[in-house]
Amino acid sequence: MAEWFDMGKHTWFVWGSYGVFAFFIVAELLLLERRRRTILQRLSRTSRMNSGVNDET
Amino acid sequence: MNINWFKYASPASFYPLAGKMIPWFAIPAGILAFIGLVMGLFVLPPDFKQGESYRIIFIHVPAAWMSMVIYLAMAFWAIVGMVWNSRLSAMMAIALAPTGAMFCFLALWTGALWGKPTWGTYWVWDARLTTQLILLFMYLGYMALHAAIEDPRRAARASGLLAIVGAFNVPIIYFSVQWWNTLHQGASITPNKSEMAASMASVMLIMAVAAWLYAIAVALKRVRCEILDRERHASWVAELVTKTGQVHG
Amino acid sequence: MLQVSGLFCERGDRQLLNGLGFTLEPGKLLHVRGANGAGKTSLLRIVAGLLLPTAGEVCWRGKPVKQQREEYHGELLYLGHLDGVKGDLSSIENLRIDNELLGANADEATLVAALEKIGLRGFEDIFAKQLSQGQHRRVGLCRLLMSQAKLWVLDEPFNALDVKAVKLLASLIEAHLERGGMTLLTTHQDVPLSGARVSEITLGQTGRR
Amino acid sequence: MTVIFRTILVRELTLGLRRKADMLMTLFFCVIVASMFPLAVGPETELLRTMGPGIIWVAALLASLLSLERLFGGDYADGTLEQMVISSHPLAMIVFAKVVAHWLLAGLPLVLISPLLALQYGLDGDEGLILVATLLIGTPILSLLGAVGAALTLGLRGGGVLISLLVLPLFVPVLIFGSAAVDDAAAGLSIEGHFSLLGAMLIAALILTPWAIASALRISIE
Repeated sequence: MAEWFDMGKHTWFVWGSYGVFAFFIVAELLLLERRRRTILQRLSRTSRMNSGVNDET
Repeated sequence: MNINWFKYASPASFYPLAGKMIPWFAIPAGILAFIGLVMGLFVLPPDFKQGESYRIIFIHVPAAWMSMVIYLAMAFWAIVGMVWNSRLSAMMAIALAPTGAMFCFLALWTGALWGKPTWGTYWVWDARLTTQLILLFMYLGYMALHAAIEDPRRAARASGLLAIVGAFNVPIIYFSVQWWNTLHQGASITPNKSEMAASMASVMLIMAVAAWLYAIAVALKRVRCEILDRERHASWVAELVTKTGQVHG
Repeated sequence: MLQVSGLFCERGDRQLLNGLGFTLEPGKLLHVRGANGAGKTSLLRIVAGLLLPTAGEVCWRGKPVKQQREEYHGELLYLGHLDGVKGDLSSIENLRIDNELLGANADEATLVAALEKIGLRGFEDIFAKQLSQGQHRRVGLCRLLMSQAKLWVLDEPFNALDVKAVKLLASLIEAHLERGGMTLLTTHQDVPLSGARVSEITLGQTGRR
Repeated sequence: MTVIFRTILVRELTLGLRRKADMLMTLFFCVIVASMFPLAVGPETELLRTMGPGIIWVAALLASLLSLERLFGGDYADGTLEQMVISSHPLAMIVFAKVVAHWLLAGLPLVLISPLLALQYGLDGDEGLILVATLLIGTPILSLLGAVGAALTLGLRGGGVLISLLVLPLFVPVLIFGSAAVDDAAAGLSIEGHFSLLGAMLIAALILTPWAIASALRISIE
């Protein structure tokens, strides 16, 4: 396994760039998913509130 | 296939369509990226001159291409949004911006890490890296303007106009920086001559297509968030939320 | 003749003017009523071409305004909440600029006469920023005396005016309607005009979906 | 058409001259910024000679950026901008007149002061002349492009910084060719190319930006 990661003297550079690249891609996807979830929660809360209001009047 | 585009121009009908399209872009992007990574990192032999560090090119060049392509796509959607006054295309432009900025930053980051072993310094005032830096400022300007305006419609139209003016200036900036600095030994992938080995070029292309599909998938996903955010008062959103309880997909 | 149909407008995330439509005949005045935030100002700004509606159409002489922007603006006079008077210029200098912008090509004498009629005789060369708020607003109102625009769109024209000025403004509007002009205005005071030409519309509650 | 241009130009110039302080402020800003660098990088004349054009250009660029916010801000606040937008004259012409006036008040003084700064940096006769010439062609482009940024950020808080973030990337080509012309002249290379490119950029800006500024204004006053 070790020799896969061994890029000679450039190990840090290669894995440095690939690592950061992967980190940003994953971070973007996670942030996007979190944003979607918060929007949906807010929407379902407001729709419950509205339906609640309609029942009373 | 002549889908009547205007039918899908309304956010309500585009939302489910975008939902269905996302997997069609996301899955191939994942597969291609995996193939490209395996070939690029492990299968291809080290380069005689640069050793292993040349492998960084497989993500540096696609990221650089994508940052340019996405900015032009943003300008395209801004123009469409302005000409047909369609809010959906304005949302598409905004949905693309963060991914474009990310690719721009990554191109700079990987460019610097690739520059150290090959040119000896992290930052080199070379024509393409400098243009990349200026493009990053344009992305930041675009997103800053969009964030500074409360009213979503004005924000979309103002940043759209900025994207159009910016896109008009990108070639001018590129050629003026290119003229200003002849340090860089010319683009390694130029349409006519390609110094690179065919195998390297093919891996690069695979990664580029993977990045392109990834960008579309993320943009579609983000545009769905924009639609939900902007149309939260519309009746179809309320139905959508109540009908499916917890909306998924 | 002004014709407005199917207007929708979004302010922030509130839906205003749900599908509003009306026509305004020559010689008529339309008084737009409604609580604060009902979209009165938005409606007037849409008619004036300052604000783009999310949907709907404004037609002037049967043609949509979008296609004849300069001709339409040539026949329009809009007074908003802001007086449109430059503080660093004197009253007469302000009028010269407005005269040019409105395309009224009135000569110097008419400008001086306008200032006199609006009650600012002797204030011609004083910087607008040294005038009182009421006087400052009157310099803006001089546009009504100079312009031959057919359509007047006035947003709260009566506020910050003393009784004499209100009477004067009412007589100007009266004369304008007499000449076959049209007026669209909002005001919280009641309109001191003869009932014959005045019609009203009331905008719905704020932000009803 | 030209009558409205003249009226607005005269209006802007009278307004500008009544507030001389603003005009002089941008001028002093440029002089101060240009005088800071020798303190920072040391007084060797040779070093200053090579860096001179670039520093003076950046100082001029920042100074014209500084004065952009006032281009539409005042009129937006007192409602005269609205009257301009709905006047029967084309908005692009009115806006063009305003930008020309802005250049006369903010850009031209920078050009006139630059020989002084050139001496400060030891640029001899013809190099200083070339610098002034590039500024003469370059500063109108800065005003035109800057006006687009000013129109887009009308009425926004933090407008000053935001304008610079939006507009500086667009200034890069002008900065490159403007400052390079003097260096290449010093090195004896031909500089027709620089001036023709700067001229081309000026013409393109003159033709295209008024439309962009007008539509940006229409968006911003909503």
